Amino acid sequence: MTQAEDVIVSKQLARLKEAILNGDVNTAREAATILKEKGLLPLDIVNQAIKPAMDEMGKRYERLEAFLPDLVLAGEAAQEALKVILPKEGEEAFIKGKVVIGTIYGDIHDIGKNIVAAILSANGYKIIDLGNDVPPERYIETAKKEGAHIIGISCLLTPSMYYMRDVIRKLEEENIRDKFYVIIGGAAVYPDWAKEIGADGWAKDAERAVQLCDTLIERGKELPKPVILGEWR
Amino acid sequence: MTQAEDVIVSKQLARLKEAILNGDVNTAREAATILKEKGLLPLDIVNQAIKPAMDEMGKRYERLEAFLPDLVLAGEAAQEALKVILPKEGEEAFIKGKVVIGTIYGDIHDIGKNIVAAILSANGYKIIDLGNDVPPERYIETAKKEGAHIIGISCLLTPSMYYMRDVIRKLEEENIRDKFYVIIGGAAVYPDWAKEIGADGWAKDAERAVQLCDTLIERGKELPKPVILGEWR
Amino acid sequence: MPFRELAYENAYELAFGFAKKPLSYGLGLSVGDGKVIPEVKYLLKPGLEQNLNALVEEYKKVTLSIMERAANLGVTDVQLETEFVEPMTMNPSWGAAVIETQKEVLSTYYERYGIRSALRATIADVRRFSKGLRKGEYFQAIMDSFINAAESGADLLSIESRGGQEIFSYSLIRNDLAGMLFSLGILAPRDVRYIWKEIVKNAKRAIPAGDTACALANSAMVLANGLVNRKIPHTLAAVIRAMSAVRTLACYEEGAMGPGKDCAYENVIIKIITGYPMSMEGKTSAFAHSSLVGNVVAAACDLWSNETIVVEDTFGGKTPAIIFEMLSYDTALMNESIRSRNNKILQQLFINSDKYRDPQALILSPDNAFRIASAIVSANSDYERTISAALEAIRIIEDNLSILNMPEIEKRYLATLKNFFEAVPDEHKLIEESIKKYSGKVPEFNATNYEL
Amino acid sequence: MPFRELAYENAYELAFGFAKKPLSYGLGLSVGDGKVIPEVKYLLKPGLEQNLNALVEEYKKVTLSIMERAANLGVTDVQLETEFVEPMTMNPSWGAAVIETQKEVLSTYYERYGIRSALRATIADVRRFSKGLRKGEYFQAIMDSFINAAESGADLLSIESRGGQEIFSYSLIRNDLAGMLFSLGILAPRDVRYIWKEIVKNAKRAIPAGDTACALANSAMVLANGLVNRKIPHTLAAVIRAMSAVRTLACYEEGAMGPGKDCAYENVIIKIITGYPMSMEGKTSAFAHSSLVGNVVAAACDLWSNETIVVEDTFGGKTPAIIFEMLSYDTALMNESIRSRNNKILQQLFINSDKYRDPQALILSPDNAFRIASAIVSANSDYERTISAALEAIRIIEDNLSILNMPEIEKRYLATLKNFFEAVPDEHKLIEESIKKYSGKVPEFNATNYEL
Ligand SMILES: [Zn+2]
Ligand SMILES: [Zn+2]
Ligand SMILES: [Zn+2]
Repeated sequence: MTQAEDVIVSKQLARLKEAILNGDVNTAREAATILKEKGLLPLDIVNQAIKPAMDEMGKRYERLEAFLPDLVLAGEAAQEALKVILPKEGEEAFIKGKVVIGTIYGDIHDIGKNIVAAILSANGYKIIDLGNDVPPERYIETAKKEGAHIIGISCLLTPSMYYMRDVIRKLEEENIRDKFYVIIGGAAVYPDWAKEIGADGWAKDAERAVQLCDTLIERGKELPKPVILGEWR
Repeated sequence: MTQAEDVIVSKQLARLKEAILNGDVNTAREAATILKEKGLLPLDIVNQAIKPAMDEMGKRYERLEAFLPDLVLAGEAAQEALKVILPKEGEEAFIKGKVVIGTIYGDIHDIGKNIVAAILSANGYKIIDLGNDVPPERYIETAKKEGAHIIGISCLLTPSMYYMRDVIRKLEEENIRDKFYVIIGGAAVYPDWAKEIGADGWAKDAERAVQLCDTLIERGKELPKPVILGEWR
Repeated sequence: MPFRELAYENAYELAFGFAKKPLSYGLGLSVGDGKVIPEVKYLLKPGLEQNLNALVEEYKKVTLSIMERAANLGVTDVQLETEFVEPMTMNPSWGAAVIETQKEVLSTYYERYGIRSALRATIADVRRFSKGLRKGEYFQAIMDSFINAAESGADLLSIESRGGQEIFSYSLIRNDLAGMLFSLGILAPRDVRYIWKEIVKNAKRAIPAGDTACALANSAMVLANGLVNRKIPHTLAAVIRAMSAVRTLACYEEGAMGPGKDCAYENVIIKIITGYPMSMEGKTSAFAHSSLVGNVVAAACDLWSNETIVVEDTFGGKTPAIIFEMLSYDTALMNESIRSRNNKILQQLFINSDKYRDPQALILSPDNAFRIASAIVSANSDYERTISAALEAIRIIEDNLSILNMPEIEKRYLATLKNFFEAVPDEHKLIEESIKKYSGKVPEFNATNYEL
Repeated sequence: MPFRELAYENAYELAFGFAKKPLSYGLGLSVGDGKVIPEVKYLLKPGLEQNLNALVEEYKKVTLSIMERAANLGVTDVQLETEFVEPMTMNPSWGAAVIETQKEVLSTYYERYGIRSALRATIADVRRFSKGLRKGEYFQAIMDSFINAAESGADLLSIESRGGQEIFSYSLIRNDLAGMLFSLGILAPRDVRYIWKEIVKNAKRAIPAGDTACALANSAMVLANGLVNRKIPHTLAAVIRAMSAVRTLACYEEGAMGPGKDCAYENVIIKIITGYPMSMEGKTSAFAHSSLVGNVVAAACDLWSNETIVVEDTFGGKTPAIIFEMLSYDTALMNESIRSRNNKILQQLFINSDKYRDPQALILSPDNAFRIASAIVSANSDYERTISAALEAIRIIEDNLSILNMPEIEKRYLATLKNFFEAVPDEHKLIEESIKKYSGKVPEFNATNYEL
């Protein structure tokens, strides 16, 4: 790389980082495209711009210098950049894992699930979002078809909690319970519910959902389940 | 019996009934003694004085013409009369059943248990009262020794509820679960708790505890358990 | 018939226990006529909706536990709300059986102890955006449920309708103010008007009572969370509440008559406009969700509710009976203040104990709610009303900035809000842009659901 | 040192949030000094007392959930009460570990958000009548628990001592008034004095706070039940409450300094006599038990409590955090009334909304509590005080018969009560007769437990 190109690259890295922090999808896409054209490796772009931006946003959020939508928008800008820089083939090598996510049957409150999906995806997970009101079977069909690592079930309404159990029961019936980690969350479900239905994890909020997925993917086999991250309110 | 004696008998029956209604133990004992000396059969005394008196008291209580202590005192007077008229030998023939009763370990609130004991006893049950703070084993030892039909466990304090379950578990371990009906009650335990621990019955209050014992003794074998009498508040 | 004027001359006139248009219904109940009445709501644990007999039996027990508590406490006026869960709504005859049984219990207590009572049936909005909001199996199930509930003796009919929720959920977590305005100012009122016209038609002897922006403004309130754990700006949640009053008002313009539903915190504004009695919930709804408006909303209530509580047997009795006891002491306090003519003082205490806790409390304080209500009735369309409500809420927060204890980031956000609402596109343009923007991007969004 | 005078000149002087002798303790907390503070109590589900780590962890979670809610609601003053269950009391080091952990959490919130707080440790009275009330393993466990709790940072020490309960339980359900008098007027005060002398000795840096007639008067209150399901006369329950004030007062005469414990409804009377701040509970304690005095007792409170709630995770959060939210809105209302100098009006509303509901509410109304307090301090011994309290309570009920809505049977019972208390034996005679009467008959009764 020439020195002039070096300057362009570091300018665009800064621009990408800034675009992510601003949740500016278009600028993020542009900067990422230039960086790719300049021949930067995807991993370098991730490590030098995308990850630092998301970490910075996480800190701002914690310090109440940003709100949750800022986090979601940053995540979407980061995702856009990732889309540009990741090769179509072998994309798998760059993702931490695949998560099938949805709000359980009978429940149409999707805000929590949407937040988790956005944040997970910004943190390197490939998300297959089934939407709301998802029947138990659909999680399983999709997880099998997509070769997912994690099934994430959200539930805001107490009466729907019981359908979560059905997902796990059906996995057991099909003898594929150990093929997927099942994680649960949402206003209706507390840590003990994860234990009761035999889920693999529970997280208090979207940020902890990322940690939860990381933990399960990295050393899920050795840990006692469920893994509980955060305190019930 | 002469006509004069006839008059004495019916006078003393009325006196006994009145004494029970007044909770007057001494008069009840006197009247019962006279009736016994006059050769009246125990069953006649029960049917003509004791039972009508207790029924009448039950009605008064229901109509809020009497309070619970009136019921307890009447029960004690009735018991005193029964003590006089029942033969030492063959007493068994005159009692409906034997109930081992106590407030469970860790709980020293005995008011509810005392009420139930008094009312059951007035209604023809022989009561073996273990007092308060009774360890699970003691119910079983005593029930075996006394040849009891029913084990009654009372519990006012939530933290002690779990010891109730131990009574049933220990019965099962000894393979004598079907030798006794286990009934539970007290402010801490609601109907579902009876179901959860596998008890045979739950009653809302002392009066229903009598009905519950009657029901179990008469047709306990055929009924689905637990038998629930009354509504949780 | 649009409201063009306020039912109240000024904020001071607004009182708890008194509505300009009181209602009489049920077993001798009078609402908004000089007293505040406890309204208790409960949610059965899941599982029972599989078996009609068990379901009816459980509702009967709940009703008995509440009425027995009322008798034991000497409470003379009681309202119950039965919120249909989805399976009950999908099987309208089940809901009917529940209502009938509950009303029988209420009659017994009316005859035996003279306890006046009524039953509100809240039908679940089971509609799926993908399957049509205005027709089809789900829509029909709702209407059949209303008809059945009314025929079985329900005194009041309510729903938490969800029109606009698909766009709202999407835009709220992306801070997409145009999306929120599209949802609250265009989609939601259109849906409310449509569904309430139908409900009013089907109400029969029951009173079409009212709707709530639960799916919208309460989602924002829950995300806003507390003073420490705020996930979205509280200024935004407050402005959304003000805006949501327009869609809730629409049901009354289509024939609903009150009492409004408890979880519609915007009811303070609605009462000022309509004069209808309102049910409200505050501190006692903490089993359903936390809020920063536990006292202030009592200032305008005619019924005082707990939002909901999961039915369980506990030490102190059945949970609905327990929470009813708490409500009844609160209403006893309010009613004693009315009797002794101290109600304006008590009302002021309710207001001032919350008013400056949070912008959400600030804008629901009667004086400020009055300003928002005035802004709403002065505007012409639902869309303009929604913008006016937002702008007025922003102005109210600005006017009180010095006394509100808010972090800097909230103050900066308020400027963002103001900039947006001062330069909104006109209605047609927003519709056009939004349809283009959200079609495809929000899979559940379908403009034909709103005849757009 | 016996109280011979009242701390208050008249009933009107009595106020919530103000005590004649305010206290400062804990992390910056001032009690009875111009505001009412929420005091929240919780009961773990059984099972955890088997494992120290799990137990400590669970109490930590409970404490976190409450403090986080306080921060989110902007509540600045909080008191927690940890009631030791039996296994915790029997293992004093466990209680110490719990207290220490809880205090750490409180410190964090004090430093991070400036929330002032304190922790009350209530030790279980695990004594067995058959094994000695004044010595032995159980007595020692209690004292060790007090010492450990104080050393680990508990700010307040309390107990619900049970002296006299054996005779009370027996006599209450037999309407044996002499037995009740023996229990409340002789046994209970003797036990309270003995155990509190010991507690005061062992309190170290903690404040010996106060006792409650929970095992006695609250048993009667629970049996009295509601207006419909009354199992014992409410006139009796009311008179028992008045009598029970004498045994509770005894702890303050032995060195306890308040704040008195929440479930001592007799604290209205105690506050008038001692001037110490008092914790009280009313409507919000419905998860523990129903009562007919949900509002009236707030008239004299300095801390406002929920009695207890079983810890569970629910929809709205952990139950202690939920009930804390409710308490905090009630205290916010009271504190706003103090700020705006409307507190006498609000107090009167609390009083009048309950006063004539039931004789139990009537005698706890400040004016009547003042009469009972005066009767108590004018008498000479605990025994005579108890009789005076009963007679004054009877007179109060008689004075209000026409306005109290009581069934005939209650009125007849009142005459029975009056006849008894107007012709009671002298103390020595009652002791002699009672020892004779109950020895053997009440197996748990042992006169040496009271050095009689
Ligand atoms: Zn709602
Ligand atoms: Zn107690
Ligand atoms: Zn207590």
